[in-house]
Amino acid sequence: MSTNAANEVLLEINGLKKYFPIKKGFFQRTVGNVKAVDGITFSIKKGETFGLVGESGCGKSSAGRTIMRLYEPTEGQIIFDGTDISKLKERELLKYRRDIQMVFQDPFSSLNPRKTVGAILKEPLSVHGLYKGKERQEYIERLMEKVGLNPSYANRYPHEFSGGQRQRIGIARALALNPKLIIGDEPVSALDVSVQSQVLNLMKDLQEEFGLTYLFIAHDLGVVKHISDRIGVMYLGNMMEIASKHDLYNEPLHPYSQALLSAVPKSHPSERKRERVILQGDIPNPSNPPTGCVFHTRCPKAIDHCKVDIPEFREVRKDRFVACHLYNDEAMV
Amino acid sequence: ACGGGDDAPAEDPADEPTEETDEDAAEGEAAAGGSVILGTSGEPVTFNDLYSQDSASADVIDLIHASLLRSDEELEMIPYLADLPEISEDGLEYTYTLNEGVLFHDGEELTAEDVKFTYDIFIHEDYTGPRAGDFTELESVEVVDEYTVKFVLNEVDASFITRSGYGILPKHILEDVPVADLEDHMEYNRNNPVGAGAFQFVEYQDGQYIELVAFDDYFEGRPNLDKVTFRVFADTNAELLAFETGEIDWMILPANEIATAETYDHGRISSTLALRYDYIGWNNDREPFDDVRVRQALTMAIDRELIVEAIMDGRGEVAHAPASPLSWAFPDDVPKFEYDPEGALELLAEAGWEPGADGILEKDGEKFSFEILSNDGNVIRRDIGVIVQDMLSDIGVEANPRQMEWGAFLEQINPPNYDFDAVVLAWGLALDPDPTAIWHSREIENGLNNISYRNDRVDELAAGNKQIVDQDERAAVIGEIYEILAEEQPYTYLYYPEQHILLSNRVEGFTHHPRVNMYKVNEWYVTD
Amino acid sequence: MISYIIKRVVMMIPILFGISILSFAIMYAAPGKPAIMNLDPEISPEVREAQIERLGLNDPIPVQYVRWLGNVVQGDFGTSYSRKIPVTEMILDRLPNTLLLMASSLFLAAIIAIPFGVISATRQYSLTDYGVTMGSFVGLATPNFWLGIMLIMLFSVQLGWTPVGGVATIGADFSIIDRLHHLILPAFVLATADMAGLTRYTRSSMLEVVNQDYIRTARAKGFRERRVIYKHGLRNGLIPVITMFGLMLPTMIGGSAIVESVFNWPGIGKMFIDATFQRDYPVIMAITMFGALLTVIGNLIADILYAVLDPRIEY
Amino acid sequence: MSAQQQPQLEKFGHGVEDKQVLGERRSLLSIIVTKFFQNKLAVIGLVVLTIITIACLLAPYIAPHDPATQNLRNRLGAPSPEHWLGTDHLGRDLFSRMLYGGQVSLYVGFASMLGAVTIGAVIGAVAGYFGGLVDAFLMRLVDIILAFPNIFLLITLVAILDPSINILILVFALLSWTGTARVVRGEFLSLKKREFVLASRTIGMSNVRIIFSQILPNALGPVIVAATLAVGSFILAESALSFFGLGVQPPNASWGNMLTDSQSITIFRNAWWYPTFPGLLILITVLCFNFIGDGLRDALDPRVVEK
Amino acid sequence: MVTNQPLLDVRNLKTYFYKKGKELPVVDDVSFQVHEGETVAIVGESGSGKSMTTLSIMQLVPSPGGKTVGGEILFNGDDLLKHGQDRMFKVRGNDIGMIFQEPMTSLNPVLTIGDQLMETLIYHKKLTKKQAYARAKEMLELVGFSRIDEILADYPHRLSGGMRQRVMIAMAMSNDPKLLIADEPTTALDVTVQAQILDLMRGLSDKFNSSIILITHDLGVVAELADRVVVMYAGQVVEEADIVPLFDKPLHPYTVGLMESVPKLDVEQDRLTSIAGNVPTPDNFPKGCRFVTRCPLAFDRCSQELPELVEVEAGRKVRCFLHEEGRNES
Ligand SMILES: Nc1ncnc2c1ncn2[C@@H]1O[C@H](COP(=O)(O)OP(=O)(O)OP(=O)(O)O)[C@@H](O)[C@H]1O
Ligand SMILES: Nc1ncnc2c1ncn2[C@@H]1O[C@H](COP(=O)(O)OP(=O)(O)OP(=O)(O)O)[C@@H](O)[C@H]1O
Ligand SMILES: [Mg+2]
Ligand SMILES: [Mg+2]
Repeated sequence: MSTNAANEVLLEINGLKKYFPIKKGFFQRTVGNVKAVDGITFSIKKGETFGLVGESGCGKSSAGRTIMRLYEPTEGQIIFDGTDISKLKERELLKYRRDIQMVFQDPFSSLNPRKTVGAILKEPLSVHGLYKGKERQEYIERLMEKVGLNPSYANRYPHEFSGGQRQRIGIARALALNPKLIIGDEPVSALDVSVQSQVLNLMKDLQEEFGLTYLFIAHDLGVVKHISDRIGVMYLGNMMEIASKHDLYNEPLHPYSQALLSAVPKSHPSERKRERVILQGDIPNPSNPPTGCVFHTRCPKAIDHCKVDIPEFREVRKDRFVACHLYNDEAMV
Repeated sequence: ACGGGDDAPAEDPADEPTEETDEDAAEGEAAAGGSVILGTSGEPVTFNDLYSQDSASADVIDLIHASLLRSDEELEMIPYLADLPEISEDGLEYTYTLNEGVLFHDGEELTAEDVKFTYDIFIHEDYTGPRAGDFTELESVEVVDEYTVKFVLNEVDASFITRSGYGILPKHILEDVPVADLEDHMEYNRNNPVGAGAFQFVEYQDGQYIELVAFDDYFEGRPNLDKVTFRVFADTNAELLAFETGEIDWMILPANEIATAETYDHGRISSTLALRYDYIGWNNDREPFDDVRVRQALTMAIDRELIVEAIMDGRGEVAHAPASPLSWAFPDDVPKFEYDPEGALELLAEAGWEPGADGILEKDGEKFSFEILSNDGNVIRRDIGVIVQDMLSDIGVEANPRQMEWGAFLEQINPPNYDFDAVVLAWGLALDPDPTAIWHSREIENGLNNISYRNDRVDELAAGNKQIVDQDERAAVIGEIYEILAEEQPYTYLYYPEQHILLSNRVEGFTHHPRVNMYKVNEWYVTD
Repeated sequence: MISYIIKRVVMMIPILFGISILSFAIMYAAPGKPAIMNLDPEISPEVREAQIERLGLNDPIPVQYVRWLGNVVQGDFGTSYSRKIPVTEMILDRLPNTLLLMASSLFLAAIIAIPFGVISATRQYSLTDYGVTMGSFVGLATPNFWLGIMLIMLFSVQLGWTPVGGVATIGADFSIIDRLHHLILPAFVLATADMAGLTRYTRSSMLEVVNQDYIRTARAKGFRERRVIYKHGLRNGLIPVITMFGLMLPTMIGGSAIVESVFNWPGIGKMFIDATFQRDYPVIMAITMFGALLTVIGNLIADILYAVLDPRIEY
Repeated sequence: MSAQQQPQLEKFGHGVEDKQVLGERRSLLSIIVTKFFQNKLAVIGLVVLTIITIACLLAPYIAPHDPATQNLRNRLGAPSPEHWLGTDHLGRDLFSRMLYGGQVSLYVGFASMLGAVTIGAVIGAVAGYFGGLVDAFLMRLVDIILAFPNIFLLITLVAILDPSINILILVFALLSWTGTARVVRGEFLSLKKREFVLASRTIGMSNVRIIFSQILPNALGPVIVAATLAVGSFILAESALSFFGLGVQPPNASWGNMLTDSQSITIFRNAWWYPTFPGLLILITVLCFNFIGDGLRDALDPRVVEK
Repeated sequence: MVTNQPLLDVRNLKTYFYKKGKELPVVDDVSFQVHEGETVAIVGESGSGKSMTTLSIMQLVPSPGGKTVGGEILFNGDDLLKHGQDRMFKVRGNDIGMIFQEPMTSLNPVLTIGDQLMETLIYHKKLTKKQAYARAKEMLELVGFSRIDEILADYPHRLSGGMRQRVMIAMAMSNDPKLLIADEPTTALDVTVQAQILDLMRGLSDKFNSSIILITHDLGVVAELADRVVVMYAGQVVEEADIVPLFDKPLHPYTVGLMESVPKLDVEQDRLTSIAGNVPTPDNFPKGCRFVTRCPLAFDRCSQELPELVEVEAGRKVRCFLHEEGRNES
């Protein structure tokens, strides 16, 4: 989709890594690392929605949280609006905290059960000293209206709301600081389909209204496709492919992308018998990833080369990035 | 000697030889055989009389060991291993003649060598036991012949004869043990004590029991009983219930359980005055207790009759002097301060104490308020504190009872701290009534006179009393001391308590001695 | 597993070390002196001073600590001030009694509490459940010295079924029956509080388990309730209960002090109390260390059992 | 998609306005209270405990006698119109003493609990929130204190520190915070990973504020439960220490030392009222605390509140 | 495929919960049939009563609290509700096998896979250990395991979600049940693993000609696997149809909304259609049609009366006034 006005890059991720040390024993020695994110690179333009898909445990959330600086990055750059925020101290970061916000997956655990909705929405404002008194109250009411909640619910507790409504509260909280980038970590996966579509529509509306940029994490390919402009496919901490959604869904290049797409159940019974790639085996352990291409253990098209060499993540066609030896011969002009 | 606590050390036992065995026979039933189980509330530490400090040890020692002399139930020294000593004219030499043919439990004969061996230890520079102070006057011990031993003193000591009650150790077993190591020589002291007493040590099961059997070759004749077992109890309730169920035959009965014991058909209670008195000590160095009138008034404000009634079920006598009626030195007549709260108030008024606005006495703006200390774990003393508080509050004196752990308690009341107002304690008395150690002002520093009592006349009288050989003369001197002490009330003497023994009806031949629990046990017999 | 155990055993050392320093410091920093130093005031100050010197009590506390530690490392806990016998000997003499009492109590607590807890959980809100709940709460709330005396009065005095106290009939030959006879009441009293706690714990653990998915699976497989509960539920339910056992050990040593006093049971609990009152430092230290050791061993055993029962735990 | 459906589809909203009416209004507190009041035992416990507490607090007004006044001529008097529950071994009125003793026992229980819970909550919060070395260090400390045979340490400390009520409380608190610390730490470990805490961090909230305003209120449930149970256990512990003469010291009455003072065979036989009433009161009070704790455990269970 | 007597005939099933004196009709008058060899999908949003319907069939409704208060469950013509629990012990795990949504928690963590597989065989089929072992191996092979001996000796926590779910299937299938109830068998799994499982289930049902009740909220899964679909909303069946007609032409507004609100891979949608509001909870089901609060086509009658589930075509039923006889516009 090319609705985005400017082609300016808002967020640029360069070789981002996040390792979680595995600690053991009395002295908590580090005996290994879970390589949750193992060097990913991508960028998001202003006003764009970048989708991140991949199977459970592939490092989507870790990537999102590291970009959010909830986790300390192990390596790599997070360039936001021209500044590398990957090494900023918490106090210097405060300024960016307003610009990057997050919507979480679990509508139950993402809201403090002991606080009213009003209090939850007030928090970001009070931390950053925005608005005061009545003005603040009005702002919160507007915010609630924006996400389709009746402002009279402000003094209710999260447990009094349904999942979809809670997710709206979460979105309102993220919006409160008027951010430029919103990272959605599976914001709709826990919702029922009918509610999911409400929330997706809401997010789209808000994007248009406020010119937001989204990093949208999901495992549901339908959802990602619906909301994203470009999509990155992750596997075991690595980025496998990045492409515009049309390119990806029409012609996935990476064998993993192909398998993933073919595994999605068809939307009509008549398409039932279509050929699909069924992957064998399970995702390897991220603390001990396979050598070479991390996907080679399950790849139906793997060649010997894959076991040894790590494929380079490169642009094989215009705006199409793939990490796969099968495309070694293809070259970008 | 005097002890600080309830578990104050028992003194040297000195028992009387058995003249009365015939009498027992006359009663007829002294059938040999059988055994008794005795309740004891402490764990004995050592069976060596030179080092024992606790009554549980003393009880066992009295069965295992025999001494030169012993005291009878009238507290007179009477012959035991030896006859009463011949004392030289100058009073510096004591010559004892031993019975012949006395055997230790291992079959060796007890001779003058053993006596010398034993007493030499007391005056050895490496001696670490508690009794060195008793033997400062002893110069040397000489073996005259196999059965005759002579003690040479460096100074006349009228009380020396009471030191003849220590159990004689077998030289042949212990001569190679350095004196410095003897205290910790548990191989003998605890595991294999050998003496010449009526019963022979068999076994000590820590925390459970001590078993002794009759010594066949006991020089006074084989005891009637075959076996005596001490069963160790941690808790009086358990001990009493064990008596109730017939698991034990003998126990020391606390006064507050007499009512229960009286209901037992299978047991009887024997009571006698104990050789001790209980008191409240006033810190004579501290205001307001430095004023004799105040002390007298306090005594008058405390209804001691009622305390005896409440604490001891009425069994005991109100005390007026720091002595025991059992002692030959006990004065016939001393000043008495009977319960008289009115009089107390008058005296206090004389001393400048007048009731304040809140009813509490005041002098120079100071309230009459003080702390009355006792050691925790001792319920009776604690209750006395509480009772005294209540009684004194009637005359507008505020006494706050406070308990302290024994170790900390002693540290606080003893030198160099002397940090207390009043303290509830008791003295277990020695056979010899010498008051020096408690009342002489030089003892303030050493500790026993921790209430800091100072009286020149008392110092003077006390200093010379041990040199007076004649008992009547000495009694007069000591009597004068008592009179002064009764008048000046450095303590409020509370009462002379009774000791109660609960005894199974199957046990006969028991003689109740005021300070020796295991007195003439060889004469006991059982009727079943 | 073996290496895990070894590691854990090594880990105990700093803990025990910390405990020893702490107890040593507390003990010596406190006012008051060992009772032997105060007992007979008739002992001349020189003799007393010599005694104190002999025991090394005049040295700076760190020096005393290092000396103590040095001896302990060689297995020597010193000699009791008041009893004059080697502490090791004293403890070894009485330890078996305490251990017997504790083991029986644990056993008793387990065999009574676990079934009650399970029944209570499977019949939640039934009369049985209320009964068990009530009973265990009462058990938790009863001061055990009082319970001890009451039971003695009832069973020993009134009914004459059990002896008043002690470990065995004095003078009788060893017999298991006699030992059990003496053991039953104290073990029961010592067990009450833990029994009650354990019942509650088992109940809530089982309640949790009964709502697990795999229990539903077992039911869907057509197993009868008994099999579902006991084969599929109990083992899972017991896993957290097992850790309780480890935690119960130290409280038991504590509780044993009271029970041992009431029942005249010659164990180390009673000995500790006496030692405390007499400031018998070597004994206090030894028993504290022993108690601590027992605690860490208890925890270790609990962890090992945990691993044995729960295959998810891997070392 | 068949053509006929199109008109229908138009009619579906685009989901921005949420028309859903919420269910009846129920605050968190009312849920907890309702849940608590469903537990009969807990309610009984609360009622009885309230009565006991109020009675004790009002002791100066309702006690028929001065608790310290003795009548040595009426020792161990049976219950009578003059002395409703009889008298003790010094002839003091048992009922009055129980009221005053209750003040002390409850004070010891509550004050120790407050101390223990405060220490435990702070240490547990710090350990759980910051993790890493801080956590490792604090948890070793907990291990050490837990590995102390508790009652031994208690006895040693109380014995050497001279048993006054406040020392007793101090020692109880110092020895008993570990349980709370562990619970709080556990709660913090799991809560700090919850997304609402992450959300607080994304808006730049400070650690201190996160700990106190976000996490602690959520960790409070188990703490309150532990605290309730602790009060009962401290009352029991005081009575156990009294057994060794180390509890609350006379002339202060506490239920514990009253019960201990009555532990004599003669009193059991001849004055049953003396051990029975303080004993019963300890039992009932501790029972009440346990009932309430149990009720609170269910009522405060976050699963109940959140779903 | 459809034979005369259905294997399972659920008639007017009512399962209520009782909470604080309130009656919660979580399954309210549910009827449907499952024929031999047929795969029937029950779809609906969370809380619509799908699980409770199947748990009622198994008579495993959580108790106390829940109770089946009415209706019939004819299994092979025999009303399961008429017999006591004893009968159910023979049916469960034997004639009817069941697998659940959560593969991670539905296996007993302390028993080996082998134990759990063999247990049912020994219990129901009275096999010896050896026979059971052989059969267990066979089943694991069938669900696509290699290294079978190792797996049998292993504990569940060592297996991945997909593997566990396959074990669950093997377990449910091992007694050759006539009916397999799968309650959201793939919801917790990744798409690639879901594809494996769906493939497997299809293969098994073809191979053994067993009937399947498949519960899901994922219409894609339904499209992949089901022969017939039962759509549930708020404890009631709102539509029942064969798979293709349903996807071609959903009748009930709820079904329509459900199908339209799912983002699809093959269709470009700028905006999703959505159903306003949320699923009502059983304690405040609206009067009349339960969908009335969210239905864009609702009219007065909908909030007054509860529409009946009526057969509008052969094998097709709808609970909607728009499709009552005579009103049916299609
Ligand atoms: N805090 C953490 N400590 C250690 N390991 C972690 C942590 N968070 C995530 N991991 C590990 O990192 C890997 C990637 O996890 P992550 O949550 O980023 O995956 P994901 O793609 O978001 O998966 P899902 O779809 O299940 O949410 C996983 O193996 C996970 O176990
Ligand atoms: N134990 C219970 N007590 C009370 N109500 C319950 C209980 N279990 C389920 N319910 C209610 O019954 C209704 C139906 O639940 P059910 O589990 O059948 O829904 P479902 O369609 O399977 O949903 P999901 O997709 O979330 O599994 C829900 O409203 C639920 O709240
Ligand atoms: Mg994630
Ligand atoms: Mg369900």
